[in-house]
Amino acid sequence: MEKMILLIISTVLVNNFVLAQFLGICPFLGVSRKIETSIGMGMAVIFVMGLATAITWLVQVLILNRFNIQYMQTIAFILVIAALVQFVEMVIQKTSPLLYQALGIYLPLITTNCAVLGVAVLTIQNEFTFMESLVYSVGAAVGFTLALVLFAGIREKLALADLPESLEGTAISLVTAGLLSLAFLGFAGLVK
Amino acid sequence: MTIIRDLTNGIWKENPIFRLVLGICSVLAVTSQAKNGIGMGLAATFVLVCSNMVIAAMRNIIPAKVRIACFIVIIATFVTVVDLIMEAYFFELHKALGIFIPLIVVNCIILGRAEAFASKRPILNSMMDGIGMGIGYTLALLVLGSIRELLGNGSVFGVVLLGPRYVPFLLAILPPGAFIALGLLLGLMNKINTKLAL
Amino acid sequence: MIAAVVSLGGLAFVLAIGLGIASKIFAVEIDPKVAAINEILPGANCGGCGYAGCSAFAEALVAGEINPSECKASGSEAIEEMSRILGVSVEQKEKTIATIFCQGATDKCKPKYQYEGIEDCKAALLLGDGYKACPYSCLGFGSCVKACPFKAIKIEPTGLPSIDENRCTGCGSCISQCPQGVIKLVPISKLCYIPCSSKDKGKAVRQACDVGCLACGLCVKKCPEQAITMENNCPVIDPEKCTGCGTCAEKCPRKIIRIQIQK
Amino acid sequence: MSQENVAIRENIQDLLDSRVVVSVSPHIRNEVTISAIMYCVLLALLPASLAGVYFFGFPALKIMLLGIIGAVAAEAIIQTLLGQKISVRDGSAAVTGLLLALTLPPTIPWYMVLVGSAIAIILGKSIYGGLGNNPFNPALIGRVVLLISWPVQLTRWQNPTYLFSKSIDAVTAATPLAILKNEGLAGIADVRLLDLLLGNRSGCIGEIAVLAILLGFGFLLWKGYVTWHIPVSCIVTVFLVSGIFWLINPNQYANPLFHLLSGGLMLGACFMATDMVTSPMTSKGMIIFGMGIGLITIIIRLFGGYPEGVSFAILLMNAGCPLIDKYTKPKAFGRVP
Amino acid sequence: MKLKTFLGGIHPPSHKNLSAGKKIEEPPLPKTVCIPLAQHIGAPCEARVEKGQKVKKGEVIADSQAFVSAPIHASISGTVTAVQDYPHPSGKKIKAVIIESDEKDEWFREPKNGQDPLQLSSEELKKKIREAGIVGLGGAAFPTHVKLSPPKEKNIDAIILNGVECEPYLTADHQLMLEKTEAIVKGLQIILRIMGVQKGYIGIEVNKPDALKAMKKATKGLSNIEVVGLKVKYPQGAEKQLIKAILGREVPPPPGLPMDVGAVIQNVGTAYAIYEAVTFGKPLIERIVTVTGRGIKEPKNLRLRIGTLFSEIINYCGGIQGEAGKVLMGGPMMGLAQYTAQVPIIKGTSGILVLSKEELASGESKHCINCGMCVRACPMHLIPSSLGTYCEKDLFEEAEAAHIFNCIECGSCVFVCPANRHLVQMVKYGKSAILAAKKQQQQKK
Repeated sequence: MEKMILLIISTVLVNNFVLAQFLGICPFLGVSRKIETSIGMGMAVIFVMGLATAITWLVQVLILNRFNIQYMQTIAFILVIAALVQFVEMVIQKTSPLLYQALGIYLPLITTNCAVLGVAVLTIQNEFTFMESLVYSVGAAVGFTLALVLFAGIREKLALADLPESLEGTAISLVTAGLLSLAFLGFAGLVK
Repeated sequence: MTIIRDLTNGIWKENPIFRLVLGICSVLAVTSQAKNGIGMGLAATFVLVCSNMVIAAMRNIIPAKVRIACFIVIIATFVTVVDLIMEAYFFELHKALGIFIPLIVVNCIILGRAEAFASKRPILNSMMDGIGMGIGYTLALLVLGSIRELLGNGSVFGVVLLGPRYVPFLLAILPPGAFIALGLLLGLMNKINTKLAL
Repeated sequence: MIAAVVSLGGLAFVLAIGLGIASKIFAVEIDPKVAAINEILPGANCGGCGYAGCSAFAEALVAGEINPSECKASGSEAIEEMSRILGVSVEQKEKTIATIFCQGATDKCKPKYQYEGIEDCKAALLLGDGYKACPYSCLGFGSCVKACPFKAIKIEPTGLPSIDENRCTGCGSCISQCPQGVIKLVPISKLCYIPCSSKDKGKAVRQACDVGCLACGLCVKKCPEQAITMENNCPVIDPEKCTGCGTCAEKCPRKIIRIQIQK
Repeated sequence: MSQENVAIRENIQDLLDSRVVVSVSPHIRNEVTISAIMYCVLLALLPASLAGVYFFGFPALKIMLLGIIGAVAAEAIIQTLLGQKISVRDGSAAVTGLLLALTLPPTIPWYMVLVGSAIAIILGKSIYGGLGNNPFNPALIGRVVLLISWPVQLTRWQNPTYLFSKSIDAVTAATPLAILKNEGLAGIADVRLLDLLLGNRSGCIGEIAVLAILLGFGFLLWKGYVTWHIPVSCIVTVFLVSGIFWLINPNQYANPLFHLLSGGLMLGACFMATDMVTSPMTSKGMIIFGMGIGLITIIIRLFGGYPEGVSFAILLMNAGCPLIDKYTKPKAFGRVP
Repeated sequence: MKLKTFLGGIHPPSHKNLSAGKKIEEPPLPKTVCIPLAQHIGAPCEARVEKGQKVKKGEVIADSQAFVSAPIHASISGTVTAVQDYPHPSGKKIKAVIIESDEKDEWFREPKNGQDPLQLSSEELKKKIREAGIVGLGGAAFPTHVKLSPPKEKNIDAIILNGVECEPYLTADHQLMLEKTEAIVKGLQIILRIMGVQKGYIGIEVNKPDALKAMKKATKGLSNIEVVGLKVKYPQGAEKQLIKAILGREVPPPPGLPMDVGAVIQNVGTAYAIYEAVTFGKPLIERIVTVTGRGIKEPKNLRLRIGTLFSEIINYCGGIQGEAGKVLMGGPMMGLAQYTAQVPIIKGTSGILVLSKEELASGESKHCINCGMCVRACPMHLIPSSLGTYCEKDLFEEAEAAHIFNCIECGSCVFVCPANRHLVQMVKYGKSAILAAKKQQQQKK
């Protein structure tokens, strides 16, 4: 149990996926213009990441390890994730338009979100058990969401600021992400 | 002529990092040292060129409906090739780049170029586009890597430049430094571009 | 080797069948325009445009919320094609540029009072028809400058905006933002116009401004081509008829008519 | 009077001669301006600064001057480069410089102060377009960048040397919080709370004299430029949370009063967290903000890698400030919630 | 006991000593009056006279068929010299009737003591009020008979007379309350009768102890009228804040009106005008105006004919001393700045204020520093700083979501803003832009 809690703290705060490990920067910069959107995206990522990691973990153990073809990991994982996301998207678009409005529209963005593939690969590299993988992936997604929502708040404020012309857009977003990452360094050492 | 234009396009006008701002996860992650930056850049270039060529060659065979999936498989294949090659011959580099080599698969530049360029053009042009984009990408990584390594470690490519009295400015090689350095560089590039446009 | 091919092939097969079935069962109707644009978009779902993936971007495009060029991952060709589908690209007409129909610089058109407030023409107009003696004058706070997407306008030290002919694309963004309506599009090859927008009679104009059109009607009378008509105390030159002879400019008692025709 | 006469009368500005000012209401304002606030903050920092000079001597004064000069110069230079209006006169750069200096150890090399103040101004403020646009507290950006870049120099502490004492040899000594982190409770057994209150301990230049800080803050409160909400909620949170841990196991966790008086908590809560630009606007928001700072501070102090967490806590809550502002809007008059 | 008040608000220096306690004077007849045809909220009037026509004091010169309107009367006797566009205190040019005096000052219909108003029916009283052209004299100039005719379903249980006069500098209402105490109380009784309401309040800030005392004395023995002393704070005299202070009720946001919480507010000046109209049949052709400010040589409280030009009045008060910085119609917080002194007094003019250059608050406007002082000052509990920024950046959807139409433009936020931001101008601009856009949309449909 304690290990699980430490795992969560580690992924959410200390080794935040976006701010410390540079995973999922594209959607982090892309879907952070509005707080509401960022919350929707965050929820979608939490859902997909958990699901994808569970399935890729099974694929790794049941197929790749069994047939000793670990080198096919990248291809297998990306296929699984892409198919899964598309599948989920289709299902909720049909079954629950409301949920689709809230989460579904972010789903395509998640396919190529390197955080999803990254977390799948990392759980295998770290040799996590199934439960650990699940906790790790959800923790990572929560960390992603936390950073995303905080960042969206700042960007909403920056949208009203008088920025220097050449820094407008991605440039200032990156610097701000840097300063946010700086603040998150304070959590260093929280988990040894 | 068009071939040369395709080549130079990616280096400045549509530089994948400074102009298009695509695929920057790996850029931020690996540029704490110039050497890693170059390694990453070359690996991505290899994948970019190969996948561009293969996709251009197969552009009339691949059915439009499942093209994205096909592209991903092709790209993933080359990524695996690079992964294996690097593990075999450049073990240190492979270790330093870590997870970001498999993540080339989801790098937006590669899929983007495949879709926007290679799927519509002949092989030679696509190759040139791949090389140009690759060079642009690698150059950007090189610049960023050199600056960060110089500030954060006083050296470039491991060669000490700033002397023993220099107290390394660690921020540059820590995660926040990556964001801030790239952000400021982008701002600088924007400034240069507006100056050029005048 | 065989294991790899078989297992991956099998995996792909299962996934493909699953998706195929799902796409039949869960099919949702899509606007054909959105679908067509979706075809062109890179499908990389990079999020660089700020929308949640390519299909969201396509929807935003069709809804007119965004410009095709916002897609960073598409090449110029793809962008052109998208514009074609959207019907954004208009037929090529003669190039027009925005032109300021007012010459009431701060030393020519005296202030009515000292304005204090937001530096914005529309907001400044809340206070008694603007701070200038002529109620039709350009206020010079640069609402047009802010509106121009090409940075073609700047405010000169005289207090009037100037427009860079090379940068202006004639998009008209500035026109909709100008509360005084002193900006109009003029064909670039036939720059013939009378830079005043006052609807007042001669006497009021004379009191308010040194360079305003007095609506004396000399130009209307003297034009050999009958190209000038008087509308609301404001003469208008029809560029179609104008030959650029310059008679009007010569006769104008205030010498404000601009004739510049490229032959 | 004929119609003509009326028209002419209208145009003759007999009384006002078109020099009269016209603007939208209201036509009077009170005298509080940004620069007035900034200079009052400088004044409010005076007691803590003087205490710093008293305990650490002229090096402390040098660092403070360097901080102010560096910040003002950096702002003037960067605004010239960016083509912005130069606004160093409003005093905000000086406040940033002084606040930064007050959070530095008295032994820091001079050039680091300059680098820190330049970073504070440039990264913390100017690239966002100047005062009012910045999401993070500039002084703390400067301090944290220095701390993570040059950890050794930023944590080299010394015992007070006193301004007029005969012995000039500085004795290296860790801060009470660092001792707590490294040696546990035993290390701080002989630390007297009165010394912490008065400032007779090692630490950053401006953070040691708690009484002087409170004096300055009282001045700002009296002036009405800040409200009590942030510091009080922050301090109370630190007291309660550390108190709970202390009650659970007094042999492992320090006394809550120790937490209140040591480190940069007071300086941070009174002067950094209350920075108007980067803190919430409503009193409800301020209380949440302060509680967040207190909580994160204690978490970092008790469980984190750094002995002190106030700077990070404030920066993190700065990041959350837009969210807090968004969700703590007051109920508009007459609106049913 | 804690004085009644509302939450928020500011304490500007009052400057009332300039004209406080000065008896209401009547200057000589104006030579010319310019009477604008738009003097109230609602439909503007149409002229009923022509150029060259002779008119007498109190004669109707303009009226409208619309319900929300009030007729306009000649304020002097003489000849109509023009009906033309003329500068209006609002800054626009608006059609006005210009009358040149024949210096006889003859009544069209001499006011005389008629029937006891308390014997008349509610409808008769309201008709008299409309005929007299009475509008709210506090500044908003809403036609009074309309305000006194709320829909049946609104349960009005309180009439409040507004004697707060929270605007700095102005003393007209204060002086009126001292000199015409009985008449005002009678006016309130007439309103109570019209509305059939049991309870009337007179709200006065405690910085006018003499007026409070006089009112309390005048209402002694009247169990249905209560004089309430209020805390000195701006904008205590704003309708919604006054209701909150006296009754503890919050008027719902627009289109909510005081009557939605059962209250009707009338200015003390209006009550006085109602008294005069229904008792003597005197139309509204004059009002009490404070002429003050450090730019005026001799500040005074004057009884002025509607249509008198500012310049004439300023001359009567000794002219301008020093350099005039601003000329305002109304108080310094909500008054309208004028670019010419040739504008006329209208029914809503409570004061003429000439601020000297030294009194002007100027200074460069800077970016918002998020200090929250405006939030604490806002009596409507809005966030003025973000409202302003939204409007400045043309983000009108956000501005509407932030309740821009709740703003009463009292100016408290600007008064306290350390960054000198023009928040009220931004909000006014935003409101006008949003309304214009809505109008356009409706036309499209």
